[in-house]
Amino acid sequence: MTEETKPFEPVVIGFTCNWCSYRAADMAGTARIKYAPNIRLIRLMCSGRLDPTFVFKAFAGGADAVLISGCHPGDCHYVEQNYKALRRFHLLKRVLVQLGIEPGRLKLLWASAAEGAIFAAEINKFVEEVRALGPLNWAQPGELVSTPIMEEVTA
Amino acid sequence: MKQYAYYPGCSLESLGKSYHVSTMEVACALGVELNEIEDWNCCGATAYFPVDELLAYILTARNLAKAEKTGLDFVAPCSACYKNAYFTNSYLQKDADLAEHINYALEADNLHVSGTSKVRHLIEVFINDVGFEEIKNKVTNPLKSLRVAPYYGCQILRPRKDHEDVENPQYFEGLLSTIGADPIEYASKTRCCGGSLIVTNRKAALDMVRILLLDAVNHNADVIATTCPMCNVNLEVYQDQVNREFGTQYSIPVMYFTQLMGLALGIVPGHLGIGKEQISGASMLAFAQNTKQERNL
Amino acid sequence: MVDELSFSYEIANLMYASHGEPITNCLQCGTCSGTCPAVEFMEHTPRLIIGMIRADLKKEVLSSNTYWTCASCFHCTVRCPAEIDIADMMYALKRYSMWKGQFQEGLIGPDFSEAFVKMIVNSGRSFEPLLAATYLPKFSARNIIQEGLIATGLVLSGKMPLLPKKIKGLKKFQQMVRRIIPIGAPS
Amino acid sequence: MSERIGVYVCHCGTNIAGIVDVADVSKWAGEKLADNGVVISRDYKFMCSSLGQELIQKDIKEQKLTRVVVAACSPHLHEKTFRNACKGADLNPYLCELVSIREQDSWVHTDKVAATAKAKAIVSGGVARVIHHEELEPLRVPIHPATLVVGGGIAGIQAALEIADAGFRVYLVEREPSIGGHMAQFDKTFPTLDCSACILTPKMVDVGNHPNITLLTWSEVQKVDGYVGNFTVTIKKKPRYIKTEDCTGCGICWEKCPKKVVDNVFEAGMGNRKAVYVPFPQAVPKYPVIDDVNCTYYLKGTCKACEKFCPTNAIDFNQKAEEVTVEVGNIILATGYDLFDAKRIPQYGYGKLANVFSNLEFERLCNAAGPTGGNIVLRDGKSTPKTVGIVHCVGSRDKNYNAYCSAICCMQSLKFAHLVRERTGAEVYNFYIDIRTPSKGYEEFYQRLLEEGTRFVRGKVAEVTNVARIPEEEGKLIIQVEDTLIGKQRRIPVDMVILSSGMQARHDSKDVAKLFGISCSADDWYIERHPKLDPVATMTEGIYIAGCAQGPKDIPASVVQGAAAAARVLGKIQQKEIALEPVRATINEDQCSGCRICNNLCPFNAILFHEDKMVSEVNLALCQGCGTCVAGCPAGAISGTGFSNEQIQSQLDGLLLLNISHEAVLVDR
Repeated sequence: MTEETKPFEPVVIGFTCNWCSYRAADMAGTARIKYAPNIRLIRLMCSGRLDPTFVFKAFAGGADAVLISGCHPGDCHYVEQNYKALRRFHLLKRVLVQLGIEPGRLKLLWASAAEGAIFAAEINKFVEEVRALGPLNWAQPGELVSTPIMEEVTA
Repeated sequence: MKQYAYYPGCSLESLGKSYHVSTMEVACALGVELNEIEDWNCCGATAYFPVDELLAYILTARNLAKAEKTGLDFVAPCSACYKNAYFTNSYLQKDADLAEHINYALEADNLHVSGTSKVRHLIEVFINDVGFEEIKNKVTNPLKSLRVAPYYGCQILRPRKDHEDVENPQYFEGLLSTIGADPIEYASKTRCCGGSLIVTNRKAALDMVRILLLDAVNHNADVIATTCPMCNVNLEVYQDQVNREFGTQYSIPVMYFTQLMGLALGIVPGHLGIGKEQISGASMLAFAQNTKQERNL
Repeated sequence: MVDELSFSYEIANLMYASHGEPITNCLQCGTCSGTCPAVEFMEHTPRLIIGMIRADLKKEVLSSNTYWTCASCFHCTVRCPAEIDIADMMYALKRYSMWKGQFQEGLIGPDFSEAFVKMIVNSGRSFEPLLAATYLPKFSARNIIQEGLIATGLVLSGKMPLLPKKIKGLKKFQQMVRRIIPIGAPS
Repeated sequence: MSERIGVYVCHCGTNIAGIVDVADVSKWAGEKLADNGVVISRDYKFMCSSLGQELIQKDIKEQKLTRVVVAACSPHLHEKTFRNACKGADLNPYLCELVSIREQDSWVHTDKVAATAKAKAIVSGGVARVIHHEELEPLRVPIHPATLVVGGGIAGIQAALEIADAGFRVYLVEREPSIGGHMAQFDKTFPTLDCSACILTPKMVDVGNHPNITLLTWSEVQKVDGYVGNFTVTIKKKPRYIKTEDCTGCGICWEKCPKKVVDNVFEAGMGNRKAVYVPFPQAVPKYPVIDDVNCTYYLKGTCKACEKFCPTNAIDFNQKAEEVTVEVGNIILATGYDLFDAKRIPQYGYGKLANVFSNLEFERLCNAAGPTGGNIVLRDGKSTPKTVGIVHCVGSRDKNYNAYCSAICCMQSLKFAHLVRERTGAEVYNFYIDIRTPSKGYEEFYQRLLEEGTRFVRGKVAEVTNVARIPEEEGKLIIQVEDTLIGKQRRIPVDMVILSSGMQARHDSKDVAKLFGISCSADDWYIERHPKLDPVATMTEGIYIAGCAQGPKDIPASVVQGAAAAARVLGKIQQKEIALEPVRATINEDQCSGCRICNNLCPFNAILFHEDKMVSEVNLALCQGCGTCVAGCPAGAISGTGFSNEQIQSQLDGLLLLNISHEAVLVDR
């Protein structure tokens, strides 16, 4: 995807919670805190909304890494849904290994609405980690990978 | 038997001899085994950073590396050595770049340091690993009503911020009460003794020593207890000069905390290097009755 | 002049592994100077020195005795509300001034440090009597005599050895030192 | 391609255009995204301006747009604006998508090429997503007209009165036995120096007598259920051991009570109270409380002096804590602040050196109703200080404690200085880093103090000690500080030291925040919805904040916020009903296998299972729209409105359309 001459620029997809991490991103913006442009955010109402399929779809679609972020444990706007995200995160890591994807390409980050600076710093760290991992070498992105997996994983 | 990698530091070979001997005595009385790091080198003290920071770290790193080989905690009786070791250790853990530089140098001595062994001050070992209870049980000769001014000094406390209380620590007092003495509460216990200024800026250092003596004496301390050879020398050896400079008549004995512990544990004063002071610790000897005449190591 | 690094920038860089905050964060509140036990012997208070560095008053700063009067007790460092490692900054200034060979005439500190380092590099250990030689010349006659008295006292009490010690692995030790920088290399 | 999409890229002045090549983005969208249905793409200086909105509306009409994507600021700022714009042009507001290229792009990146590439990706994500949007109607729920106000300090009192006066029910909950808060403890208020009690007590009395205010003192909120418009709040009333219906507040009980207790709350440890007590004479309500930790009866089982002497038999030693539940539509949190504990700074000697006082102690000391009847004396209770040192910024503006400025300490210290000089004629020193007087009449007050001859030393106090070095220092407290204006360390001997300790968030503010479902800042203050434009609302609909709970502030500011929060609540009540985002989950019966996995995933028990049909169903009234069940359903039978799988997955495709390489070349897929 990227030309060899340039340093490898990973594409990172970030799933954020409407109540904490998405607002953390807004906070980072308002405070003009700079971070790597490699990340693109998708807003969910809650990290609990994260369907593992999305993660596989992201990888299939050419993302080099995926960030899942939600409210700190105990702070969930919907009481306890971030714990469900946590559960799915661990499940996902296992499956990724089976698929031959470095688990380092998936990151879970708790960030409250106030933690813009932390959010930005963590993104930079993550992007560097992924840069070190190099592009996700993945035969040809496609449904054939994501669909069969989703049955096992969801719930 | 608890084991440690022991780093005496240069001063304990010369000015701090009595600290060294009393440390050894007390250690073996409390079942603490201090294995001297073989062929250690000077840590650079405070006089080294002015010349080159990295080199200063390397000097300490060499000793740390040797300690790491043994897999034991690194123990220093001298506060300055302790502070250098503690920070070299924590910085090289935090700072990969620094660690790389250090290890590049250490290679020349086929050594490697990764900051795995913990750095401790001697007094911590007695207080945290042996514990007040244990010590109490071994005290045969409580130093009843001996008013001791616990002098912490700087480097044992600072610039660390992560220990119990930077401004008003209590563990030294705790140790002194454990051996039956009564520690006095005085504000200057963490004030600086002047350190190496005694050489580089005599006037300043003497004034700093004076204030410490003043505060201790005003609280009618019988003796000042120290945890560092540098402090000990400044407070003891230079009392004459302070008196000459400021027209005071201070003459208060200064003892290493290990010497006082030794007395309480019933070790004969001679074996604790007591009697070699510039300012006679004779008054201490009063507390040394019923010390075992024969010591069996 | 333009592309030359500013003095304040140089000093900031010199605080190599110090994990404190940059001096640009200084509030000029004076906690450091209020705390410093040696301040009355300094020509400028630590806070003022920070101000002077930020104003790039290189000459004035280097010629001040302040940083050589710092006892490195780190009391300022732990109290600084901006979490600046002031004592470490003083070290940085000492280093800088020694590299540039620019410091106040008649100070003992520089010679002492130099000598101390040389000695360590040559023997691996420090040894008081040798050191004395380096700073006594700068002492007043009165001080020298007092020093003499103390020394003899120490020798008699067996606290002051008469011969310097050397470490066994001195060769390798010196190779190790050479790997880093020539400063203070074995003479 | 059935949808006709319009893309609108905002410059936001230079906020976006400064980094992102907006023209290029809109041009690119117009061309490259044409096959996705983009029929028109424009960039404009300020999309949110009325002109910008008209631009969109014009296109909707003329270009027959069926979808609108606006690339501008965060949806949390302007989503409503653009949805309404669409509505104005008879396009269902939910067919409009606002994507953020400011907070999440131009403001956080420096590389123009990369930022532009990212903007394109974000836009294409929005386009891909908007296609799957569907026409929605907001859910309308009635708003309960009653309001809960938590905290009976000046901010809470103000809010409660405003709402009650407007004719609506208010439940005012206070943890202490009386309302009044910190303000009731103060002597004078800066800069006017009018007596704190004199201006506060009338308001307290109003609260006590107000027909629309239900006062619940000595009570704490236990549980909060429901959502904006319909909260159910459970409140625990701690036992007073007094039958309030019989008590006349005559005061005989605390007269007769034999047990003296040091009052650490109201008198800040400076004075005593009895085991049965009212915190202060003007307390509202007038009923006392029996302190069952110290009461002799509860300790030894005997005494009951109060009971014997009570003329109306209002004492009831068997009273138990009771729970009341109230229905409210909105909630205002005015829980106030805690004082920074000066003991945390040992070098200031508070707690060790007798004559070092905290600011609250001093307030009581110089309060005519206080333990010394307003005499400013040393701890010995008799000698008057000849020199007094006032230390500013204690625990504030200090990264070792609280990094922020507590806002009130400067003025408070000036007030103290004035009172000391006025009452004792003592020499007063103020030790400050900066003097901050940024409000009406404040700077004038500072000038006045200067004229009065109060001494000001610019420097943060390093330590307060009793170690005398020279005869003049004997028996004094010595304040060691650098006088930064002359660059010298000074040791100033004084008789009394007053520490202006800063404010910090309530020790339990995190728990309270969690209880009400709002969030705290790094310093544990409650976070407002917008720091400038929405300072009293929170991220959670129906929950408002006022006073120091939101951050350090003085009395006028607290009153302003109390009133502001009340106005916001009244506005809501007047609307009678509230429109909620129609973000809900719905279950497709035909696809539901009845596995019931979703049932346990829902924390609001919004999913019920029909045994008969063997399918689950979502109760839209209870559903909060988190979408966890949608993600959890193995049969994919649940769809989340506004956040459907299609919407998210196609946004994903859109975002991944471009890679990040600095040439921003198109990915061929």
